[in-house]
Formats: sequence, structure tokens, C-alpha cells
Amino acid sequence: MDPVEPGDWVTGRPQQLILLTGLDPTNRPLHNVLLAAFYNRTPDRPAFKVRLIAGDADLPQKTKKKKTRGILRKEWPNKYLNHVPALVVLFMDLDWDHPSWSEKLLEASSKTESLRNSIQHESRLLVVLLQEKTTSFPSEGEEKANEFCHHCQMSSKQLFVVNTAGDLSSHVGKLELAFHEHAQAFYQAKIKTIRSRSIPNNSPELLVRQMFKLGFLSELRQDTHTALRNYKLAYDHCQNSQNNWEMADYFEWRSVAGLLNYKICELYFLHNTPRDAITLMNKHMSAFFYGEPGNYPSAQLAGIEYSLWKSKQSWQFAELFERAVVNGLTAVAAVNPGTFLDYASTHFATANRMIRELKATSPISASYPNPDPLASAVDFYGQRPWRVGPLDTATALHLERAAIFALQLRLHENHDGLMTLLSAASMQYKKYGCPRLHRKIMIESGDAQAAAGKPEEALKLWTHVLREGTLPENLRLTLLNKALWSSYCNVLLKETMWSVIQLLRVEPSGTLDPLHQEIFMKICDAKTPANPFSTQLAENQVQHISMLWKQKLEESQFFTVNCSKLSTFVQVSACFLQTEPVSVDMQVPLRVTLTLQTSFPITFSGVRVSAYHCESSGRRIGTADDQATFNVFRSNITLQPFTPSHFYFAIDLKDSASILKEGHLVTIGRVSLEIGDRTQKGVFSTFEWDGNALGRERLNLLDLKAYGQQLSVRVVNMVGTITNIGDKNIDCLLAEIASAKLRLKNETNRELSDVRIEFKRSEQASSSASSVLFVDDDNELRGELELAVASSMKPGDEVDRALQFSSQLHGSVDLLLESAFKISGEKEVQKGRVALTITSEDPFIVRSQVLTLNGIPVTKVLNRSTHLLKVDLKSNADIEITRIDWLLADVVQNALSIYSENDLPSPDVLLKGDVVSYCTPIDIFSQEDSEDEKPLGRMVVFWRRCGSSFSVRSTVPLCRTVISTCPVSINVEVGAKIAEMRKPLLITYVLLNNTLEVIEATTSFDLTDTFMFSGDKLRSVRLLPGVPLRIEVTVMALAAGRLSFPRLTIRSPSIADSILLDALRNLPATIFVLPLAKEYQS
Amino acid sequence: MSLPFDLLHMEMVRYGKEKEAVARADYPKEVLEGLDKATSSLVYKALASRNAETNLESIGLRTGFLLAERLCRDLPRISTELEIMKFICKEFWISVFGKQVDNLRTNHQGVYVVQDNRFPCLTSFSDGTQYVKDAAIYLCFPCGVVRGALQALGIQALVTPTTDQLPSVKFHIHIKTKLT
Amino acid sequence: MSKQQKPVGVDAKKMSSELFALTYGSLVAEMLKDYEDPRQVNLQLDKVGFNMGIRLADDFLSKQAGVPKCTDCRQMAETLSKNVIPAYLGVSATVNNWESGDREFSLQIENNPLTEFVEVPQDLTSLHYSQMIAGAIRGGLEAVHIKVTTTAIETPTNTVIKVKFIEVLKDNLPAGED
Amino acid sequence: MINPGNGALCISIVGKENARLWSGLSDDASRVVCEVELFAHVSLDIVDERATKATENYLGQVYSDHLYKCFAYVSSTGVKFVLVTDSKSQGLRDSEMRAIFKKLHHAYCNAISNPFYVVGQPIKSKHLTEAAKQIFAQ
Repeated sequence: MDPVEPGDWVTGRPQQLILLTGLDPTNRPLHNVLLAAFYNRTPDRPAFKVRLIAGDADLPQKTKKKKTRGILRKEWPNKYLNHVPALVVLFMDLDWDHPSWSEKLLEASSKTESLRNSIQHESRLLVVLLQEKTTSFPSEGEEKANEFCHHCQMSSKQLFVVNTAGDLSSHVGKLELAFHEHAQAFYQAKIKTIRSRSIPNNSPELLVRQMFKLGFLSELRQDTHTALRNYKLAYDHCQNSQNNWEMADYFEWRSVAGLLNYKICELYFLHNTPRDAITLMNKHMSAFFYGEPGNYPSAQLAGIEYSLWKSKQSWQFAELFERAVVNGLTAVAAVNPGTFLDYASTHFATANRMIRELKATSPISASYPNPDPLASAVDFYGQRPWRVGPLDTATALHLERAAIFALQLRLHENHDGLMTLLSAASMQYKKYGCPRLHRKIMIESGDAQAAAGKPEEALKLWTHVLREGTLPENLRLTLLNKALWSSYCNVLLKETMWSVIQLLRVEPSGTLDPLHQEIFMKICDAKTPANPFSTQLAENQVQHISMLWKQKLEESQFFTVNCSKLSTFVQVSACFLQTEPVSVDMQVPLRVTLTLQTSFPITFSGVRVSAYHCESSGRRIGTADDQATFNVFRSNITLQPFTPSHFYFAIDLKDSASILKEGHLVTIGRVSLEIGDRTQKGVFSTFEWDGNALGRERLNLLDLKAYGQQLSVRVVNMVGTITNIGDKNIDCLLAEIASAKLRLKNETNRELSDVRIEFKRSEQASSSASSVLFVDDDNELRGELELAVASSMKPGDEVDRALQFSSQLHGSVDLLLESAFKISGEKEVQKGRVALTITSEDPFIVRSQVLTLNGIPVTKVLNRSTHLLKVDLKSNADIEITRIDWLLADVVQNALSIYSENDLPSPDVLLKGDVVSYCTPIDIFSQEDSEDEKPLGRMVVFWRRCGSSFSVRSTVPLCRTVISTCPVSINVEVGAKIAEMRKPLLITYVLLNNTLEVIEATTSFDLTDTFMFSGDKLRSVRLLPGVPLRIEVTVMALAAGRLSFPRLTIRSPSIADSILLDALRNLPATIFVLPLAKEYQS
Repeated sequence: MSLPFDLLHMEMVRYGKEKEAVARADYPKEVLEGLDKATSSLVYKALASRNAETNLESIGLRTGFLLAERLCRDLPRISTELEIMKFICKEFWISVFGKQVDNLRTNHQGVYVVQDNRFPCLTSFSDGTQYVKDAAIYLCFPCGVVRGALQALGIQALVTPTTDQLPSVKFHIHIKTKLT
Repeated sequence: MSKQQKPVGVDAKKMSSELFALTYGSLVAEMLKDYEDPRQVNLQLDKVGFNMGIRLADDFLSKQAGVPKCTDCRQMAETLSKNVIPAYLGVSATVNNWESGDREFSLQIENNPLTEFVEVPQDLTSLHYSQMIAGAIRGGLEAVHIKVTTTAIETPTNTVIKVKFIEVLKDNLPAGED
Repeated sequence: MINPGNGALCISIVGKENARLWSGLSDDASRVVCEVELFAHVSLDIVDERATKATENYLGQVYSDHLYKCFAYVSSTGVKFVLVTDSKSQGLRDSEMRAIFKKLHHAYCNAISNPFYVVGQPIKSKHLTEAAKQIFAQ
């Protein structure tokens, strides 16, 4: 009935059997050592199994086997493993020069003789002589050996001589190799004889048997490849003969096929070709797992037998597989030992089911038959105990019937067996990271437990799987129904509810099973629900169960279902309605959204929201999980199908202001719906959703609506802050004292005291912010600021405060002012931020240039000569200029400075866009005569905005100019203060040679008719370095008014005309001549 | 991008802005029941927090997600982060913005900078720095699109645009998590 | 980046129409999130369409100089179905259901690209998904001083735009959206 | 149950984080709904293992037992498509399978493009139902 155990022999590799005799370990230490050497086998040495026997008596005798039909004798492999030796080795202590040599010879021959006679199965006989001394002449040994062999009628190949004086282990090694050779020969011979046996009309049984024997002997020959080949042949024979099997023999054939398959797979793994093993196993399954179970001894029994066999097959393979893995094979999720354990358990479960059915359908009243038809031992694999030995049909039939009874009586569902298989499988799946497969096993385990009559266990498993979620829908529902069934039938109130509220969930389009609704409603108002499963139960069971329910519901029941990981009849989400941090004295509003996911309205006795307070890390503060810091509750709510209803609550932090610290989080930890009345008798059920569930409800991966997901808010001690609702962007002129009108509002809901505004350079985001200076209360400019704003402000109060500052940098600057204040009645100072942007521009644009004395702009000025400096200021706003100072460079001497060092007589008022010009004559005097640009210095402008009292001192740079060298500088002196008409006027031209060489030059006058002239018109002069040369001429103006000044020209071979021309340009262009003075003489 | 699309985009921006304006008005009154002044002002803020930017970005997010799914349907498998970024810069960019990006740089620590010197969504503005501020909102939708595409390919990323000279844009992609 | 201009397996033309359809879809979805009431969404879509229409009209007139000035509704319908809609929607439309003396007609848009992927759920039957097109037509016509009312109705097979002629506007300026 | 045609029994689409997106069953599967679904479900274990090393979206046959075979396809966006066929039907060639999955992926894209679909939630779409119907009919 149960699948056949192959026997111990299959475990472990087959080893060659060698019998030793003639050794006496107890009295002869030498022998003992020798024996020990043989006994301790190491893998590197030939695969022997050595056994010591006393003498021929212990040699196995041929046994007469009864002639019965069958494929493989169970005992056959043992025959070669434990009984029939490949070799029998006789040990003798015999030196060549033994004093009584001839007696010894006789003794030896008799021993060998008797052994030879009692040896069956052509086992080989070997003799080993143990000698103490070596002979000096090998030839002598030769001789003696021959003599010995001759006496004992054996070939010299069978004789070995070991010198016990020498190194024993090396001898043993040699011996073993020799033994091995002989043993191989022995098995080879066996194989030959077996192969040579002719098989009458190729009966498959015999063929298979032969192939198996060949295979096994090859294994003994340590020739696993040949073995594999033979086993395969045998297996193929089984498979091919499949169709001609007689039903009575199915079991036997399958047993053999199974055994062969096992051996083959084992060898595949041994040869490290696991793929072949797995393919073969799959082939094996498809070849042998889908046949007809047959109907012997009876249809049901055959079926059960078959499933058990399949299960066994898979399990055995799993064993091999796992062994291979232990030896270093790597398996994968798709194929691993678990896969086959899984199969095994499936078939095993089927068998259990069949047994259950069999027991249910045809219960046996008869007592166990006697004599036991299953008692007798069987010779063959898969042989039926009741078919051992030749029987006449009548007895056979009778026995058979008895056997069927016996079997059925013996049969029982083996739940433990199934559970072991399942747990083994699940461990494997865990190991290879297959969560879903693992879940599958858990479901099956659940079924097994249920079958074993342990509904609680089953439920545990099922509910666990269901919690994992992501099960295919139909599967999920079936599982839920199972859970409902099992919890209902076992009157488990909470579990029933657990299953039913999930089953209640339907699509808006879907249809609700009225049954589930009925159970739910009934339980809610503590009435016994009619048994939904009455069809599947016997009448008395139905009554019994509903009776139990009645009892249960009579006393009041409290239970809580945690719905967090389930998709149930209500969809719950919750969130705080704000993102900002909150202060301990505030109420935090939150919203709970409940959507009924079933098609009938439900009224709950209340919805409760529990919030916890956690450290900033999110770790809960406080001990017990159910100790919520805040609880808000609303009673009697009714939900309509599939319509979200929002409930708004406010958590008042004041309630536990004492424990809330800065930085804590307040987190919505649980929403629970209640049905029933805690105080009344009856059923009071609570359905809970914990934090993650509440957040998780949003399944739209692409939803950005951040605030909707806020499950916790951060607590800060800050109670609102102070904001500036006045000027935020101010334009000003560079360096002026501008003022910003701040209007500070108390946005907090508390009375504030000691409100100040501070500016700290260290706090600033923009580096340029430090370029702003502030006017403090004592009119001092300061880099940092601290301003008292108000001694106290009530909530909503507004205070104006002008902030005077001056920006030293043009462009716009962002300032971060800090507001500091105390909440009245509290020590520590609160801080807030007030942002301010300042954009400043220059008060005026400066343009400056150099002119000749005649007022002609020049790009380059002549060294050692006088010019005019002209500065234009174009104002950018309405300003007054109160004073200017010249700060001229040292190349310039300020010929005369007009209003130096004191204010303008009256300030120059400029409207936006006006231009004012200031001039001053300058003498250029540069030591080095380089042609590069020189700065002319700076100008200081004192100005103020019209109407403002603060005046600002701005320093502006003046232009740069090229100073060209001037070899000859020419100046003129006019003899009289006033030039009068028709009065002689002495004009002296002073020429100064600025170089170090003598300059030859000619001077000339171009005469004009406006002047009468006396002096040298044309004259050549020699200018000595540094010595001024005066050329005097006297002229008399013939007309009055502004006449062009008498012009001197000068030429010199050593100086370019252009330079001299420049020099001459400095002479006045015109001269004013008064008319005749007659009139006022008279 | 085609004219109708540009117009649609403009309209989305318009819609977003208008919505933001009215968002404050239409929050449920019962929220304020039994709340003190300070609190209700916070709620008010919270409910208004759905501003035009979020609105546009989430439109883009969905669009990008779907486009990416469609696009890589017809392309060989894309798995590594780099492959994904390449995909975004080539096939994806071309099919959404009608051109390849002009430059892709990375610090090999999950930060990528995608540069587009002539970004289609900005061509309606005159070049230069003058309108940079006004243009910002026209980058919310594209950001969403890129982010959506990344999300479709299993990358949670922060996408922020910077532009200092229209119509060129730099998208800074800061990869947060590669979900599996 | 690589030289290759067209990446493998990407049909730019198809994509751009998909881009439009998907973006529009996302916009509608967003609007539904903003307003629970589909009718509100219809209004918004119509507005979007109207504004687009005004601009598209300019574009159309600037490009299609050849199109004759519309003198009656039939001509207008003709232009819409044969020129305008193909130009901007990529599919043609057929005109039918003339009513109330040629003052009302319907434009049947076969395989409207906007609705390619759309499966409107039962509870949103009052939503006119393609109302943007209707709005655009209204806006476009208003730009050329023709006042009409339009609604878009989804049938299982196609999209129908019902157009009702109101009047010819006197003032020269196209009326902006209020 | 020897099945003509491709013996396709069940198609299921699973999104990121194993969200169940869509699944369809052929009429042949009606008697074994749960078994087939369960098989499709457990096959995902192997799909996950394969997908990590995959160089192509189509993963071929990933899993089989004595009743069913499972073929799988993973989009670059991490959406898993599995197709369960009954193990005795003469299987399809990979080329045909590839075609089938392309078709499915296409249908899937259209389905999620529906503006009224909320990304990440189970899909209801005529595109997919039709595609599946055709596949089952083959």
C-alpha cells in the first residue's frame, strides 16, 4: 500500500566486499595493526568494505530461492553488498626459511583447499604471507613462492608477500591496489555472466531485472557511467512496457520505475549534471504521473496508492536535490528542492483527501481480518503481501478481499506527514526568496490544518496570507469565504466579523452577497445569524452551531478588528488640514474621510480619531500603544454607499501643552469606527485603521496634492509672528539718509511685550547687505541696529516705525531684519523675520573735462601751463548742493580755488534732470614728461535731498587727461591793467626753454590792421635752458572792443610746429580795448 | 510643439492661475467650526496650497508618465539609470519638445543637468533676460512631464528648472530613490 | 548627444498628436479633481477652447488666404468641416442635421484624436469631454464676428459638435472672453 | 484538458510594488479560476528573479508545473505581464509570444491613457478586454 522503501542500501555509494581470514587481532598485535589499516577507509583509497571472518564456516552459502514471479528482489543488492565477497584473502605468517616449512605448506594447502570449496559465486581467493625477515637471495624466495603456489594450486598472481619488518602502510597500499584489481575482475566476470544469460521472449520483467543488476554491479565496479547507462535502459524498458502492464502489477512496476529513476537521478547529481537529473525527473513525472491508477486491489485504494507514490517520488527527488545543494549546487527560484517538496505535498494532500472520502463513503464495520493478510514478508519490490508464493485462485481471491478490508482499516489521513512536507517546502521557498510561492504553501497548510480539524490554526495561516495582500481577486475571495466558513462553524465571533467585513466590500457596479450582509447585520445587533452553510453540513451540526452562536451572543461581546492592511467595507483616510508648524496653544484641524465600499448604508455608533505625540524622529512618546495623547470623537454617523463623507475635527493642543515640546510631532495614529454601545449588553465592535493605513489610502501614484497627505504636524513654541505690512521695497539715493516706513503687525494671538527690530550683519543672506548703515536713535550711523518698536502689542496691533538708513552701494540689496519679542508672561525671547529690499542709485551723474583758457575742450593738456577744469553734475533727484571742494592731484596746482573750504553762498538747487557746472583754473606741472593719462583728482560734493536736513558728502572722481610735454612754454604779460584805444600797450612774451638744450628759434608777428606795432617784426632767438627770454613789443589799438590778441608765431628747426602751436594756444585769444577816454576827461 | 499645443499650454497656465485665485474661496465652511482665529488662518493657507504651479506640474506629471510608457514600448529594454537619462534626453525629448536636448551633465551622484538652449515652451517670449520671471510658470508643466517620465521608469526625482536667458533652460534632476 | 536625429521607433507626428490628447486628458482629469461637478468642468473646457479659437482664427486666416469669406451658414459649416477642423484636429468632419432653417447644424467628427483613449464612466455622463473643440469653434467664429453657441456630445462612435447660429456681430473688435 | 489553439488560460498585469492592475481569464479557465490565478501569481516570484537580469522585455517561459506554463514580459517601466497557458497545449513559438505581449502592452498603454483612470489602481478597460479576448480566441 504505502510506497516501497528501497532499503538502506540505496543510501551511500556501493562498496566492494572483501573478506579477510587468518588474522588474529586479539593475540597478534601485528595483525591488529594490519586490520586497522584495512578497516579505516579514506575516500582516496579503493572503495572496499572489509570484513574479518574466522574461517570458511562464515562464508555465505547459496540459498534456494522459491520460484515466484516478480521484477526485482528486495534482497538482491544486499547480496553483493553484505554477503557475496569479491575476494577472500587468507593471511599466513610464513617465512621462507621457516623451520617446519613443509608442515606449513600442508597447512596452507588444506586451508586454501577448504576455503576454495566453501567459496560460492566465484569469489576469488588470495593468500598473503606475512614474513619477518627478508631472504638474502631473491632467487630463493622465487623458488619457495612457486613451491607454495604449486602446493595450494593457485597462480602466483594470487600470492602476496608482505615483509612485516618494513613500512606496513606502504605494503597495505600495494595490497589494496592488488585487491582492487582482483575485485574489479570479479565484478567484471559477474557482469559477463549476467549479460550472457538469455532472456526468454524478452519478457520485460527479466530485461529490467537484468539491466538493473548490470547497473548495480557496474556501480560496485565503481564504473558509474556504465551503471547509469544500464539503469537508463532498465528505466526505458519500464516506460515502454507501460501499456502492457496488468493492473495487478501497476504498483510493482511503478515501484521499480521509481527506484530506477531515483538511482539515475542520483548518478546524474553525482556526475554533477543536475540539469539532466531535473529534466529526467520532469520526464518521469509526465511519463508516470498521469497514468490510470487502476483498480487493484480496489479503485479507491489504487487511487490513494498512486497519489502516495507520486508524493514519495517527488519527495525522494527533493531529497537528492537538497543533498546536491548541500554539496555546493546552486538552485534558483524557478527550480529548487522546494518545488518538488511542493509537488510531494500536493499529491500527499490528494491522497489524504481520497482517504477522507473513502472513509466517509464506505465505512467498514467488520473487525480487522485474522490472520493478517498483510503480515507475510515480500521478496520483490512492490509485491503484495497477500500475493506472496503460489496460491490457488480461491484462496487468492479470499485473501485479496481480506487484504482490502485490512488496508482500509489501516488507512488514516496523515496530517502530520502533510504538514512536514509543507513546512519543508515553505522553508525552501523562503530560502530561495519566493514570497508568493511561500504564501501558496501557507494557504495549503491552512487547508491541511482545517482538514486536520484545527480551524484556529487554519485561520491564523489564511488571515496572515490575506493580510499580505496582492492576492488575485478570485483567490482572495475564495480564501475569505473559507475563513468565514471555518470561523463561522467554530463560532469565532471576531474572525467571522473579520472575514465578513472584507467580503462586504464590492465595486459600485458589483453585486453584494445578501448572505454576507445578513451575517453582518445580525451579529451587529447580537442576533444569531442563520447558518449560511447549512447545505454543506449535516442537520444536527447546523443546529449545534446555531445553538452555540445563540449562547455566545447572549452575553455581551467586545472585540476589535484591525483593518489596517485589509480592504474592507469602509475606506478611511485622514489628514491634518494644515502644513505649517503649530504652537502648543492652538487647535489643529483635521479631516477624516470615510467612504462606504458596500451597497447598503451603515450607521456607526461613533468615529474616534486618536493622535499621538512623537519625537521629531517619529518615535512615539508614551508607553502603551493605546494610550493616545488626543482623542476626538463623533457619535452616530451614517455612511451612504460609495459616497465619501468628510468629518472635521479639531485637536486642542492646549489640553496637553505641558508634555508637548518644541520639535515634537503630533501624528494621527488611529481612526476607529464603533458599532454598538460599550455600556449596554450586546455586541460592541470596533474597527481600527492605524497610521500607515490612513496615509496609504492614496493609491494614485501621481497625486501631487501635498496637503491632503499630512498625517502629522510639527510643534513649535512660536505663536505666530510679527510681520511688516508697511514699505517692503524702498528706493533711495546712494549714501543719502533714507527712511523706510515699517508698519509692524502682531500676527500672533498673544499679547507681546518688548518688541524690537534688530539688524545683524551675521544674519544676512546677501553679502551686500552689510553695505547698509542705519541711523540709530542718537543720529549715529551704525552697521548694526537694534530698535525698540513697542513695549507691548495686543494681538492684531499695528505699530509704525520709521527706519532710517543709508545705502553705500548702488543696486538693490535684500535685508533680513529680525523681530524680537516676548510673549507676555514668558521669559524667552521669540524671534521672527522681516524682509526689506533697498534699491539705491547715484544722486547725480558727474561729467568733467579740461578746457584751454580760451574755453576750448582739449583731450591732452600741455605741461607747465594753465587750463580750466569743468565739472557737470546732472542730478537724479531733487537735491541741493551746499558746498564743493576740489581734491586735486599733485600734477595740478589749483591756480586759485573759488570757494574752497566753505559753503556756497547759497545752495544750488537742482530738480531731477538739471545740470550744474563748476569750473576751476588749474596749472599743470608734472615732473616727468610721460605721455600717459594722469588722474586730475576728486571733487567733494555736499548735497541733500530738497527738504531733508541731513546733508551728504559724496566724493566723485574727476576725469583723467594726457599731459603732453612742452619744450617751450610761452606766456604773455600785458603792460597795463586796461588796454585803451590809441594808447601804447607793452606786451611781453615770455619764452621759457623747458629742455636742457639750447633751442634756436625765430619769432614773428603777423600784423593786423587793428594794431599799430613797434618792435622786431621778425627775430631769431636763442633760448638757453631754464632762462626766460622776454620779447617785448608795443602795440596801439586802432579800434575799441574785443580784438583778437596780437599773435606771435614761433618756429624752430628742433621742435615740431604742432607742439609750438599747442604752446601758443595758451596765449589769450582776444583782448578788450576800451574806447578813447576823452569823454571822461572832460 | 504645434500651435494648438502652445495655445493649450497657455490656457492651462491661465486656468492654473485663475484656479489658484479662487482656490481660497471654495474650502468647506464646516472646517472652521469651533476653530480659533489663528488656526483657521492656517487651514485657509493649507487649503489654498494647491497653487497654479502644483496644478500645472501634476498635469505634466500624468502626461509624462503616460508618454514614457508609450514611448519605451517600442524601444529596446531600458534599465540602468544612465540608459534612462539618455532615453529622456533623446527619444522622449524629441517626441515631447520636438528636439534633442543640447547638453546633459551629471555628477555621478544622482544629479543630472539637462540643458536646452531653445526650449519650445518659451519661444513665445522674446529672448533675453527681461521676461525670465514671467516665463517661470511656463516651466511647471514641462517639469511635471519630465518628472512623470522618470517616475514611470522607476525613478523618483526632483526636477527644478533654472533659466537666466530665454529661451534656454537648465533642468536640474535630483534623483531621490530608484524604486524597484 | 548622438548624431542621429530620428530615434528608432518613434513617430514624431503621431507622438505630437498623442502629446496633445494626453495633455488634454490630464487637464480634464485635473479639472475634475478641482470641481466635483462635471458641468463646471464643461464651462472651463469651453473657456479654454474659446480662447484658443480666437488665436487659431487669426492663424487660420493668415495661412489660408484662399478660403472665401463666409456668407451663409452652409458655407461656414463647409469651411469648418473641410478646412478648419482638418487643419488643427488632423481629421475631417461631416456636416449634417440642418435645423431651424439652416441656423443649426452638427459637425460629426469621426475618430476624434482627443477621445482616442477615453472611456467616460457612467457617473460622468453629464461631462462634455470634447467641449474644448466646441469652445474653439465658437471662439474662432466670434473672431470673425459670427456669434454661435456650440456643444460637444460624445456618441459611442464619434464626437458631435452642435452649432447654433445666433447673429453677425456689428462691432469690429472680436469680443474678448468676459 | 487538451486544448486546441495556444491554450492561453489567464493573463494578468501587475504594476510597480505589485499592485494588481488587471487580469483576465479565458473560458477554458472557468473551472479552475483560483488554481490558474494562483499559478500566475506565484510565477511572479520567478519573474522578479528573471527581470533583474533581463536584457530583453520578453522573458520567455518562466515557470511551469504539471498543469500550467507561465510566460512573462516586463516593460521597461517595470510593469509585469504574465500569460498562463495549460501545459499540454502545443506551445507557441517565442516570436508569437512576443507578438502577443506587444499587443497586450499596447492595449495596456491605451487603457491607462484614459483620463479617468487613476494610475496605480485596478484597470477597467475595453482595450484590454478586447485584446485578451483575441488572444484567448487564437
